[in-house]
Amino acid sequence: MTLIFEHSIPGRRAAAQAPLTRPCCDDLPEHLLRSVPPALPEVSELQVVRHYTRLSQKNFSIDTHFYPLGSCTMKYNPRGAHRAAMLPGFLARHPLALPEESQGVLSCLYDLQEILKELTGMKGVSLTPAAGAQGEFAGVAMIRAYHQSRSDHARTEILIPTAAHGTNPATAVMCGYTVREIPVLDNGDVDLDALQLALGPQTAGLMMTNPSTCGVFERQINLIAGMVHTAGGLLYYDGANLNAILGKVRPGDMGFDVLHMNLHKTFATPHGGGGPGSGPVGVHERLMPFLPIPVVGRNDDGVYAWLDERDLPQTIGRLSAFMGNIGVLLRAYFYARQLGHEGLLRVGVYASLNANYLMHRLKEAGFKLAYPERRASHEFIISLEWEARHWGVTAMDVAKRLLDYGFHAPTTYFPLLVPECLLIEPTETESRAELDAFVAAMQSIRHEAEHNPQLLKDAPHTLPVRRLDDVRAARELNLCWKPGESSNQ
Amino acid sequence: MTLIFEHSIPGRRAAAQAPLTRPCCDDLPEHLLRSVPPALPEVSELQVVRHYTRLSQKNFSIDTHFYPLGSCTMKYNPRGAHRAAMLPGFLARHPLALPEESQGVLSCLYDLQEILKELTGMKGVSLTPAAGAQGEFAGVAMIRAYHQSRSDHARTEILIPTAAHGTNPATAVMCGYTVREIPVLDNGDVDLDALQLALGPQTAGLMMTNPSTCGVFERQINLIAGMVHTAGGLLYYDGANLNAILGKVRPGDMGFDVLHMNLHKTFATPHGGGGPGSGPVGVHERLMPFLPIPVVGRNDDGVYAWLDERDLPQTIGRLSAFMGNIGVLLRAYFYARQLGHEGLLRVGVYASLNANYLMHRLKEAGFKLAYPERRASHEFIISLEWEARHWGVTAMDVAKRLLDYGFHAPTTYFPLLVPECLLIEPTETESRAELDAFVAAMQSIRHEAEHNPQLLKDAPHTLPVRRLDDVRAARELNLCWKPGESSNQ
Amino acid sequence: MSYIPHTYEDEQSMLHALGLQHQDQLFDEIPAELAAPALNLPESLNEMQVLRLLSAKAGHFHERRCFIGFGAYAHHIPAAVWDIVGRGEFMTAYTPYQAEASQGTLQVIYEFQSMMAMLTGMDVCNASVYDGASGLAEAVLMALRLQKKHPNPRVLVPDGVHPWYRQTLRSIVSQQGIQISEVGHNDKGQLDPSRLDEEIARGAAVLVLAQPNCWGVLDDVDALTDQAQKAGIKVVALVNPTSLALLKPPGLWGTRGADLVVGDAQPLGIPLSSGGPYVGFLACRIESVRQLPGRLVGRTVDVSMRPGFTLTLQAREQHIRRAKATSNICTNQGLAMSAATIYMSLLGAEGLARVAAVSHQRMLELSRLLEDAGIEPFFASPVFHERLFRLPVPVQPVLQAMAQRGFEAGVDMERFDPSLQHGLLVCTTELLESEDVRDYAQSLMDVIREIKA
Amino acid sequence: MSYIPHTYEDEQSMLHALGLQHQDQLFDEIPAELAAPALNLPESLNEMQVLRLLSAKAGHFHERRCFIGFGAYAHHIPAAVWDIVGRGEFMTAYTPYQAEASQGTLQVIYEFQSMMAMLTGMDVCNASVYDGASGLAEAVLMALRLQKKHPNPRVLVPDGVHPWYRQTLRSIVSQQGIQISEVGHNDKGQLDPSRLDEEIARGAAVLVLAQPNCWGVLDDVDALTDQAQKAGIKVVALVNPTSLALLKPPGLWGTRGADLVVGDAQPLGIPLSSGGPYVGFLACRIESVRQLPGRLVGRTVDVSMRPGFTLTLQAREQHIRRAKATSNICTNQGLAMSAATIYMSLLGAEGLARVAAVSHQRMLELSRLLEDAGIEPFFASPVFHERLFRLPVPVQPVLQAMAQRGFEAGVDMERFDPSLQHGLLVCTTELLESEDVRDYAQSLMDVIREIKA
Ligand SMILES: Cc1ncc(COP(=O)(O)O)c(C=O)c1O
Ligand SMILES: Cc1ncc(COP(=O)(O)O)c(C=O)c1O
Repeated sequence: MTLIFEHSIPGRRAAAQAPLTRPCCDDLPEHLLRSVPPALPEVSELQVVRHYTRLSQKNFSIDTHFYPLGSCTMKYNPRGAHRAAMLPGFLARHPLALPEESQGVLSCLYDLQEILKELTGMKGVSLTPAAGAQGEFAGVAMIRAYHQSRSDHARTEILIPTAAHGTNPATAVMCGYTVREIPVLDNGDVDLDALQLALGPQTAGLMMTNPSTCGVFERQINLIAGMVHTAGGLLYYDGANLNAILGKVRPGDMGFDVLHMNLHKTFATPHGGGGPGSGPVGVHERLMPFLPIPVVGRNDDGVYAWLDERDLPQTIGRLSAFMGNIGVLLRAYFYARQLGHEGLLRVGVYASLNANYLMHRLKEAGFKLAYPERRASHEFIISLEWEARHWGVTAMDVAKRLLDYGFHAPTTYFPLLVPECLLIEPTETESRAELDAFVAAMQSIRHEAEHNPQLLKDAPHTLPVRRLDDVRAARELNLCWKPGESSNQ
Repeated sequence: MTLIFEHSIPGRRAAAQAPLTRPCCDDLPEHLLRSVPPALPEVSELQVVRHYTRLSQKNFSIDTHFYPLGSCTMKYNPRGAHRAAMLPGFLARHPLALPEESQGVLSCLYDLQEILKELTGMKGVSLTPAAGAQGEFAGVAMIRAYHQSRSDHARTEILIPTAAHGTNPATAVMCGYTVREIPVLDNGDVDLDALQLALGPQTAGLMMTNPSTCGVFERQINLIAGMVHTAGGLLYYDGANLNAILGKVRPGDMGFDVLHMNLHKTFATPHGGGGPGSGPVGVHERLMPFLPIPVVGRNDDGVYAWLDERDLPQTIGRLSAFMGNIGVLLRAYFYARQLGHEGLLRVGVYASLNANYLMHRLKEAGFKLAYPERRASHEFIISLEWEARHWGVTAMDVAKRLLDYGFHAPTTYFPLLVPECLLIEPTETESRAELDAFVAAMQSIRHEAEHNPQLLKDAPHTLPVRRLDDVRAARELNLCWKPGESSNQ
Repeated sequence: MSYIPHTYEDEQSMLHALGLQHQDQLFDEIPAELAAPALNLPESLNEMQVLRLLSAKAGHFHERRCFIGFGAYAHHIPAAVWDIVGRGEFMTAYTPYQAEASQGTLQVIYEFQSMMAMLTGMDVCNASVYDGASGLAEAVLMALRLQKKHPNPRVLVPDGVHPWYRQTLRSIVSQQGIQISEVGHNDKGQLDPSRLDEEIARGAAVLVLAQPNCWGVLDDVDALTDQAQKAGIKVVALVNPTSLALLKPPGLWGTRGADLVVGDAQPLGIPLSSGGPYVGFLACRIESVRQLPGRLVGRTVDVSMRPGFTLTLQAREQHIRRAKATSNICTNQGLAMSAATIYMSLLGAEGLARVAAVSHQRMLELSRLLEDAGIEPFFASPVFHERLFRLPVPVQPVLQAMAQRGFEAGVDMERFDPSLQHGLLVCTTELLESEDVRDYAQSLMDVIREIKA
Repeated sequence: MSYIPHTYEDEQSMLHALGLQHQDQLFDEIPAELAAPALNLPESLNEMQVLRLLSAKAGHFHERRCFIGFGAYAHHIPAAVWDIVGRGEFMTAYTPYQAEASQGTLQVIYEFQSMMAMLTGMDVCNASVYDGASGLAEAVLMALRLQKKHPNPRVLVPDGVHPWYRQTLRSIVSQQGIQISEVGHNDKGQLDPSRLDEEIARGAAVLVLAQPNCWGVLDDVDALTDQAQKAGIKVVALVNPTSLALLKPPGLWGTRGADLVVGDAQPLGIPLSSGGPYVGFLACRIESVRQLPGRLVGRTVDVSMRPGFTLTLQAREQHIRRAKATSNICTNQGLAMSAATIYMSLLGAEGLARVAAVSHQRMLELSRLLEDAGIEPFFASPVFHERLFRLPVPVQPVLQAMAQRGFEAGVDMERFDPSLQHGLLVCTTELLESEDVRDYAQSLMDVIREIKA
């Protein structure tokens, strides 16, 4: 490990990359200027290329490894979509360019809105949210705007099943709501009695995903929707799990009033080591006036335009300075057009097939399923509680050991309600051979867990670093390099 | 190691990549058709991307490692040049497109011809040769054409110093000449007495590079040129080593009649794991009529055109179907324009500085220089003869051990005349810190060689494979995968 | 089934292993009445066809000369940046939750944090938020958390802050009932200190200071920072990172420095791309780090004491703290952040200063040409590479006519503020040569003449 | 000093270590009178400037509809191909001399060899030669080596072999005094068997057979191969690899199969790029492998018996055998070869067959449209996706007029052979939709009408 700063030498420059001279700028008031330049690295172009190329090789990624990270839908990210989004005509376009000169990109976005409406059964879509959590924010803000538009000010609470993703409660709070959690039964379904008890005039809405993060389909969704609506609340659909049911069931048809989609999951846009994503929101008719702006509209002459607060006076407003992550939206549009009708309808089927097959094989291999009676959706949970108790190995140990076998670990310790859990999502783009190889690795690790648990506890063994000390990281905070510091290796 | 074929399953396709249907083509005569499809792999797009991405990570390369491979000039390959050559307007152009629509690319090539003339001191340049060896072929063919045009049919022999690269004698033979080798003295200079003896009416020419592959500048070049010319022969300059003297001395001024340049060395175009390269030829006035076609010409109206046999009736002809490696030429043009006058004149200086510095430091570290009295050019030779005799480690052992230290090995056993040699060329784009790290590794290896020679003999230890059995490869030839075969791992 | 690797035989054998006859059985827990209707979706295309379609849609915008800024800046992006960022190992990895298998991404983030801390003069920078505008909202929420017991949690925002930033701020923080008051500018386009005094007197917890502001104008940030902090107000600095190669880092504004620094790192190697993805950043003092939203990478060691990196202080984040998190942000703008890191490495402090200085120099050249032609700036203040000019004619037709000539001529500011009638906001960067600036000035004069006639 | 990392201090300290005062001393062994004069070279530019310059030079050729073939074919190249090939590890590596540090490149080559062997029906294929034309010369030289004791080392080449291939062959093999005789075609554009008989009777060692030939025409290769081989002549097959997805592999031609197969793999994922880099290949029987020019990778094991790859049979090559090598080739077309390997992996046999069939189908569509309009092919023979039409007017003005309409309409064959007066060679690939073909036919008719008028 060497930091880029450690390659730095005062006065060196990657000379091809900056203007050849530096004008003096003596019109700028002296007291507004900086007196000491920032200690950015002073390195050659080769040093930069070599440093970051080598760093990249230390990553696991879809392009190099099976990555069955539950709830994250790590499917193949088509290179063609990347090519499309990187077309110079798209890249160079300024967000404030005249709409006359932006009809191409606007028409893509408009078409994408239409496709997303059709796939979700919703009436309106805004592509603006930059990721799932921002989509949730937009959705809950619309719920709030809806109640307020009806002067229904008593609704201060959002209900959320305990299995839900952390963004759900965090979002509700950012929107000024209090959160009440609803328990989940042992079979993975929401506890309807508890839900009934929780509902009331204070209920603004219920946030849930279906299939849930337990990896099972909420069978009583019709009942739940009825209960919430009867209580005057609205239903929010966390679309992170849309891949499971794409083309099979539509949130709009299940009674949801609003949803977000994670295009960086279901629509195969790359996750970029942390983003950018894209989290469009779709809404039922009654929430349409509140959609976040801008939205792309088309007039009768087929001319496209950004719609803003003049067109949608009740909008919840803007969520970012411009128009969300257009580069990501273009990738999603590529994906939707490439798959088309036939392809989009197959996604959920094969995602489910792979998950159920993998679940079945792991069960055969001796692993304990969290919901053994249930059909898996696009993902499923195994619990290592038994192994932890008997052999002293945790879900984290198994996860780390999997890295040694060349597989990215599944999601660990989420959802929180299943002890020592691994949430496993293979996605539809992995082959049966890859799934079988994963099962073989898990089998082998289980064997090691019984006979040599220390091997797991010390894992990983073959990566650029061994197990890292998280506690120390938080206690002896080192969040940025300081001039003069060496990486000590 | 898994072969792409082993991921194959009958009937699978990367469906996004082919036409959606297959028309029947029943107009094609049955007996001309193939009855069994070729056993190309049947794999998904993700499998392809993952397979080749992972394979790539098994390579050393400039972008990941210091690569001091003597005679190969492994300098930084600018990403900007790649971007330029990959512009869709360049990539899509058909070689037979109308010249009216190709003025842009033609003007680049024309400018590049001019720049190369200026840098080499030559009167004419053809960019056609696809690599150094093809440039040599063109050069020697022009020498032949020259003598024939003068009805001087007695000249059947090409003289070549023993230090020369293997392409030199191989080329001479391909051009119908016999080769006579000229010995090199202990100080790296050509043996002038032997040369004098060899010269005669049968001499078509002398091929040499200067600085030579011994890494030293041939000081008597004026004398040599005089001797060869007096004997009626011509002088060929193997431009593989042009980097050493770029902007300092020009082959044309040294008396050479014809040369090739390796743009994939001196002009920083990437070597691609084996090519494509580009080997333009430059000629003295008297060889101009014989240049290989096409050459780019410009008329008085500033219109560019491909010149062919109608314009150059004495041409040696075409060397490839179209016009050489244009994508490589565009990269070289980018490089020349980016560096410009100032930058091009510095290349040789810093290449020499790095080589002399590294040579000096290795000498200090106890290594034996092949030419200790001489200034290094852009490269130099150390001999491990002493270490081989005393500790039983060979140049190959040291080379393999260097890989473990994260450095690509220098060129081994070339030139043939220095026993147990390493030919080391750092290039101008490596930093002093990188050179120092290399010296430290060499020091450490030398220490290992003394105290634990087996460590070297077993090297490499940290790469995807250990030392490979070359003898077995040649004896039990396995040059292609056969359906049904498994990679046995 | 474009990217699905299964053959018919695969599918059959897998169903067989599950004891199923048909794929529909995989969905047998879903109530039948919920089955999706026949959907109206476009037909499948292959890669070649979609690329042909999208190439036509993309058009030739890159060949136009762009004089628009206003929060998104067209700088040269070295080819190496996206060549490296586009490597599968960076582009197709998830958030680095498994640290040992993500040291590449983690180290890049750590380096980004370090560079941004140095550029802003702060102790810590997070690993990105969505963009500058939503980042501003996060910054304001954070500043309010730092002011927990404040009697009047009002936020002061100058009207020189980009109007869309102000809108975004409002849509986000108003959900929690937070009050925002705008503070007007003086005739130099700067935040009016006396109006600020009045607002301070009415009680406030947070002040946003934009340097430069959305008209390119530079404020006297030292005095304003002191003025606010003396009254117990937290100062959130909103900056363009390119400008920080030349301008005083917010960490050094006034006596104590700004409390938070936020902005969009788009100018550092991120393409305009019609508006996104960009990459917001938020920097603070180490004392406040537990209130910072977004991811953070810390340096630590492995069991054999080798240095390495890991996500840290996750107890601030939604996946651990849920309803009590500092923000709901999860996925951020990782890849754009990586691009900014590589960009800064390639440019270095001197390179970035050259980019800033040449960008600014072109504005000086343009100002001179326009002033010679009788076109004056709206505000007689120092600016950074962007300036608001008062045209003798309405702006909209000028933009259209300039577009015909291949120029993206700027922004009609009247659209955002009626008081800025005939105001054309123009920005220059190093992508424009002096010749482009001359062409622009000439064309602008021609166009105005035509419109007047 | 764009890519040189040295600072002034570096340079000084390094010179100091060498005991030198000035960099000129590094060159003190070079006779002073040889010092280069002041050079006339363009000024330095930065990356941004060169890219702007070259973008303008590149233009918009990619938006034209291309109906030219004649040895270089515009097929769709999946985005993944050059994204992977452009990775630094592939692109910036040298020839894999250090096998252990080059397993990536070596395995790709091995896979290429395997795929090409299967496609051609031969045992072995080399790791590329420069292009198809120089490859043909190498093939002929190799065939002659295989015929060492032949009384009459004459080479027969049909005039249906691409004229620039014939020129290249001549420039290369004529250096060694080898005689080439051209064999004419019959009125169907095929090699005339009776003329071949005559030539065989005059004695020959090698026959080149192109399938399809440069006019797209398919020959009766089985009979011709038998005819030649019966007379002790080695048959060199010259093929378009895309066609081999449909057509009989040369390894199965006639009773014994062709002896050598050569061609250019450009259609397999290599961009047209004005003519190069392309990638020649040369395949043979295992018995002949020691006469094969170019690199070869073999599978072997390491000291722990793990499988791995290495360059093998290097004793054929110039760096070992020098004057006795099978060729002077050293650097080959590695990266293009890697691209072809990835292309073939993505397409598979079925995908490649679809590419071939659709490309051909478009030609059938075009032929029908043109014949309806009264334009007949020159040769009434089966063709593969390329055909020579006889226009009622000279071709050159047609090409120019079609270019105005955005078409690269084909090749004027009269330029290469006066007997092909008014001959327009047209090629179609899957890049063209049926609609493009209709547009082409319509435009062509319009243009001809205008020229006639
Ligand atoms: C179930 C669920 N909901 C919401 C989110 C939040 O999405 P994002 O990370 O795009 O903000 C995620 C992603 O991690 C998720 O898995
Ligand atoms: C001294 C010398 N001459 C000639 C060549 C041949 O050049 P190429 O490999 O481009 O054919 C080389 C390259 O290896 C070389 O080093």
